[in-house]
Amino acid sequence: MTTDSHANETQRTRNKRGLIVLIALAVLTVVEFFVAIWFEGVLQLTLLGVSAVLKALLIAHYFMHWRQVLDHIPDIAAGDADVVED
Amino acid sequence: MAMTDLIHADLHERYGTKAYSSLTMHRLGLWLFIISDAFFFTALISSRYFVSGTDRPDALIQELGLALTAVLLLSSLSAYRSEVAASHGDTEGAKRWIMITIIAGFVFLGGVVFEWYEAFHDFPPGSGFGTTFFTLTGIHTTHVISGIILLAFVYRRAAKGEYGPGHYWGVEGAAKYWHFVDLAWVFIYPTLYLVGESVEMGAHG
Amino acid sequence: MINRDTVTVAIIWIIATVAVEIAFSFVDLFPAAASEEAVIVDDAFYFLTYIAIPVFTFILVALSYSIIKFRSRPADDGGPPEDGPPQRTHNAWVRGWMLVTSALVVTVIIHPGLTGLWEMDEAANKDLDFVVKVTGVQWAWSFNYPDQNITSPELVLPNDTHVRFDVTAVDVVHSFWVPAFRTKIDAVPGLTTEIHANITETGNYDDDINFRVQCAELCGREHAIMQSPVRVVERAEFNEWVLSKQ
Amino acid sequence: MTALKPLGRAILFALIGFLIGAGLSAALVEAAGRDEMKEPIIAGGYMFALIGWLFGVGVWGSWVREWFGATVKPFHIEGWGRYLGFSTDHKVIGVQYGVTTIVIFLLAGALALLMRIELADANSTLLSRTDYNTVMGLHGIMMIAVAVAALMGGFANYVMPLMIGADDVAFPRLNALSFWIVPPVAVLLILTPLFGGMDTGWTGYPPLSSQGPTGNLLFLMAFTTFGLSSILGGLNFLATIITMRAPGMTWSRIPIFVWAVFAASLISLTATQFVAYALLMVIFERVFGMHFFDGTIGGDAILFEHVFWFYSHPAVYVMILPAFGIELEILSHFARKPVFAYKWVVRAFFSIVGLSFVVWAHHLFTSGMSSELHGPFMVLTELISIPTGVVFLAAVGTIWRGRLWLKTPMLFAMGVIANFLIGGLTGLYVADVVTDLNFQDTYFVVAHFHYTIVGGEIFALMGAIYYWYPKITGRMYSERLGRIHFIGMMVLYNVTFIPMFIVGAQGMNRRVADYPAEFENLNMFITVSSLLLGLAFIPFVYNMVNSWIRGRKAGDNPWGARTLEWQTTSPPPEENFETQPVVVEDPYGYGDPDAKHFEFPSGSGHVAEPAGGDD
Repeated sequence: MTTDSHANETQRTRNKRGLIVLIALAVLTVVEFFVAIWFEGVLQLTLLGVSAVLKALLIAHYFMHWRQVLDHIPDIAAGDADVVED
Repeated sequence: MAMTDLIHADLHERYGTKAYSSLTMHRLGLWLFIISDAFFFTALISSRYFVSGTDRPDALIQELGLALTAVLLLSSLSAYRSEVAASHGDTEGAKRWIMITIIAGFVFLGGVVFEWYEAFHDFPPGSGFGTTFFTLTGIHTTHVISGIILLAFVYRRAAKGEYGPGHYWGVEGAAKYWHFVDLAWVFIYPTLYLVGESVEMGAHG
Repeated sequence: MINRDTVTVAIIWIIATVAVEIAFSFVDLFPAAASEEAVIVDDAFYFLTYIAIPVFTFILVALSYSIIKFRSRPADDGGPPEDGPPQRTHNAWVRGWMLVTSALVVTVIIHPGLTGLWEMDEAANKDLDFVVKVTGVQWAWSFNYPDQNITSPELVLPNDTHVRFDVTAVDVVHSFWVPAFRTKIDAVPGLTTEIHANITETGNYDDDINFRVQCAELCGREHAIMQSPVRVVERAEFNEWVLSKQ
Repeated sequence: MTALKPLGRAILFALIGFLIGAGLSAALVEAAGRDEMKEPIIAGGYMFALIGWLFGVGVWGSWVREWFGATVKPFHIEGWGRYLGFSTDHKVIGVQYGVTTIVIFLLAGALALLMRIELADANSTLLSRTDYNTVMGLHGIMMIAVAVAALMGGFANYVMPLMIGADDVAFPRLNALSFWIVPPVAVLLILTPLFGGMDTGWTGYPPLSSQGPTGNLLFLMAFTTFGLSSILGGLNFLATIITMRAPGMTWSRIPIFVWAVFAASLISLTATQFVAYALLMVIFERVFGMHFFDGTIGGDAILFEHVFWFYSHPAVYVMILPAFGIELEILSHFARKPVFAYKWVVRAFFSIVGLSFVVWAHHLFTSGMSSELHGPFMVLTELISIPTGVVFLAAVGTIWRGRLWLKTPMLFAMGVIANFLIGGLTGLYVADVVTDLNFQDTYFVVAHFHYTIVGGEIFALMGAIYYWYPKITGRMYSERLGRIHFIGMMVLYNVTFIPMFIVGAQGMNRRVADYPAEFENLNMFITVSSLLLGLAFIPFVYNMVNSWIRGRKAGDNPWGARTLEWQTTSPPPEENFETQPVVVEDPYGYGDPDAKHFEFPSGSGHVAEPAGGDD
């Protein structure tokens, strides 16, 4: 089995991190809500876009561990380092 | 030939009889599916701006939109916790958090059904905004439903005690899919509820 | 890198290119061009063809030469022939050549398009003589002349004028195309698109079928026969026609 | 007969599914108070029928049971029967895909001949205009399906895992699933004429496609389902190539065909979602009465064209990239020389993938989209000629000063170079805005894309069939019939399609059953030569069927090729290799006496005589 980058952490630490991320997401959502009321036009669209991308990154990074995929791939290609000259 | 045998021995040590790890393969497969689906949602969300610009009807229930977002974000935490619990061998915890996620999913569904019921009068599917509203929420809801079904299967297998440290792919996969459903909503929510200015729209506006 | 084979192919290539270019200069593919736009389109076509021919002949000459010169007999047991030389791309000269030619090709081939677009723009910005409103409906065209206040199923235009067509559709997507003018634009329901023609030649459908409005976007059952005749006449004749319609 | 049992069960389940879906839809329509009943019932019924079909055919027994925590029943059918049912072996699925697509190819070719007979004279004689549109649309969509699935579903499936030394694809059951949603597509398309036909062509532009007869709905659903199959296939191939390469098979040692499949899979994984959405929008318009494209209430009629071509342009690279891969693969093995500029070709493949996503609007030069977009999209489109040019130079460089062994696969591979050259060069005229204003929707375009897809891909497909025929069947095809097929196809194909350029330039538009009588002579000529082209496929079909039954045994490696798929028995055993091969160098070491692509671990029972390395 491949190693899990979080395997050594305790359940408590990881739960706590999840909670912090959730709070960050909640704050951003509230910010979005008021951005929609206070601003309009291109500025509103940009701010909403930035906030949504931030939220998506938080979810993808902390909840979905997207980096795991990258961590695993080099393992597979055994002896990948050498390159045939072209 | 000796080098070949060395590589073989090395591989055997790392992956057993196969030359690859099935966990990596499953993770990669799920991520490819998520990337593919993300393209679908990109088309979906951008079509909203084509079809109905940035105007939104004032008949939209803003509180409900915010509440739906909150429920889905909370369920993302519970899905995360179920995965953490499963990875530490805490079967009871995993079961509990999966169940909470499923319940949150049903609450979300209830919200959408209520929203649709209201929307049918204010901006029916045949109107400009109604077209995008029902398409976006409808397709997102099919993802929520499939996520709930997936979680239900995982719950059943968790109850049988099939998951533990090092072999909890079922929980992890279902949780990742659920996070993706949440992630899609992160973009759909501002697109439908927040962008632009609230304007009065008739049933045919 | 430079050996007898390369030299031979280079010579055949040059001869073939010159021969094909000369042969092509006698070819007249297109029907009569009845507007300035049509001339721009045809010129762009011929320009592209003249720069495409060397590419065409290069690949074909190299391919045919290889087939004739390098074909081998199989081994005695019917298996594959002996191996060829282990050429990859060690030669920096080859890499450089690949890069330079492909860059060159692109700069040359975008030239007629960009200048053509610019010329089209110039032609569209000339003084406008009048506007025709074109409406497509399954499966017929109608032409409205707002200045003259007439509507006609036949497109009649005076020679030596600059006309703008405002095109729209009622039901589904059609496309407004007069082959003699070369240009076309879709007729989209809910949208008005425009296209220009600086007319230079007279003609009519009975003598030349390219004087026709042809729907060029599949629009259902009768799409094939969604045509209207076009008549380009002298100014005086046009005025008479207008009077007869009013 | 036991082999047919799953199929019978699948049909039964599909019917039950249809009734359930239709009933549910009818109830919902009733509750919503709408009067339009027919199309929602068909759409709902089809969705459930599709699920029922899949359950019946084997998804239940080999997949869903596992979700319930039950044991999966292993089932194993030997002999011909295994091709008729659910199998997770990539080789069986490859053959299933291959045979299905070739049958569809021949059917769609027959439809093309029907169209040509109708076009022999200027008026509607054989077919009514509605029938002509239906035949034309079906020819289009069936050929698109063949072009997408024949190389990717058939040959990539069969050969790619073998080439990288894997025992199967990453997700064998998903692979089976993506094949088994193809038969419903065929059923829908065959039913289309019974529901009023389809009058939109394969592009299905709304508002026409959201108004016409119910046949349009069947076409839209079939296309969407087929898109799903393509997405799942792409996902599977990517995961396979990334994770399942044999030890030592580094990224720079992968056969060029595998790179082509990788690049094409990237496109089908991502871009296909756009066509699915474009078609869904039209389906929603028809079924739910939504309005995406109605300008009067805020919709946008050109939206569909943008979303549709955002897939459908990259889709031509899903067709042509594997064709390039096969072409270079065959050229290298039959010229006994390494693939020239291997790394440049790989870079070219990925440049094509990248560029393919930003050129879609060249299909919309006459659509009335903002004219500021014309220049940029023209330049971006013409940039594609750089990577394509690299592929051409690599092809010529590969055969240059080689030892050309002119077997049938090699002939077809060289046919690809010649034909795609014409297809590529005539692409300049349709990429150029100015000339495209004239050529858009004329026979010039018809001739152009037939040169790229038939001249490029179908010729490569034929090359691939002859090249891997001995590996797949274990028997050798008849070389003489193969040559007759090649010469007939090459000559008659060009004789058929070159005049289309001329007739298009002279002002004949496409997708018409009637045309001005002035074009009659050229069309008569095209019709006659197309009928002869149809005859050229008779030796092909006879050769394929006859040689599979009676051909002489081919041996494991009749071509003396060095890639891994030839280093096992023909046909390969179920686990592909008795022992895991280890890769030590790239497979194109022709001419280098020390070059060696692979090693089998010492002491293991090695199954095939080695090729290369010792000569």
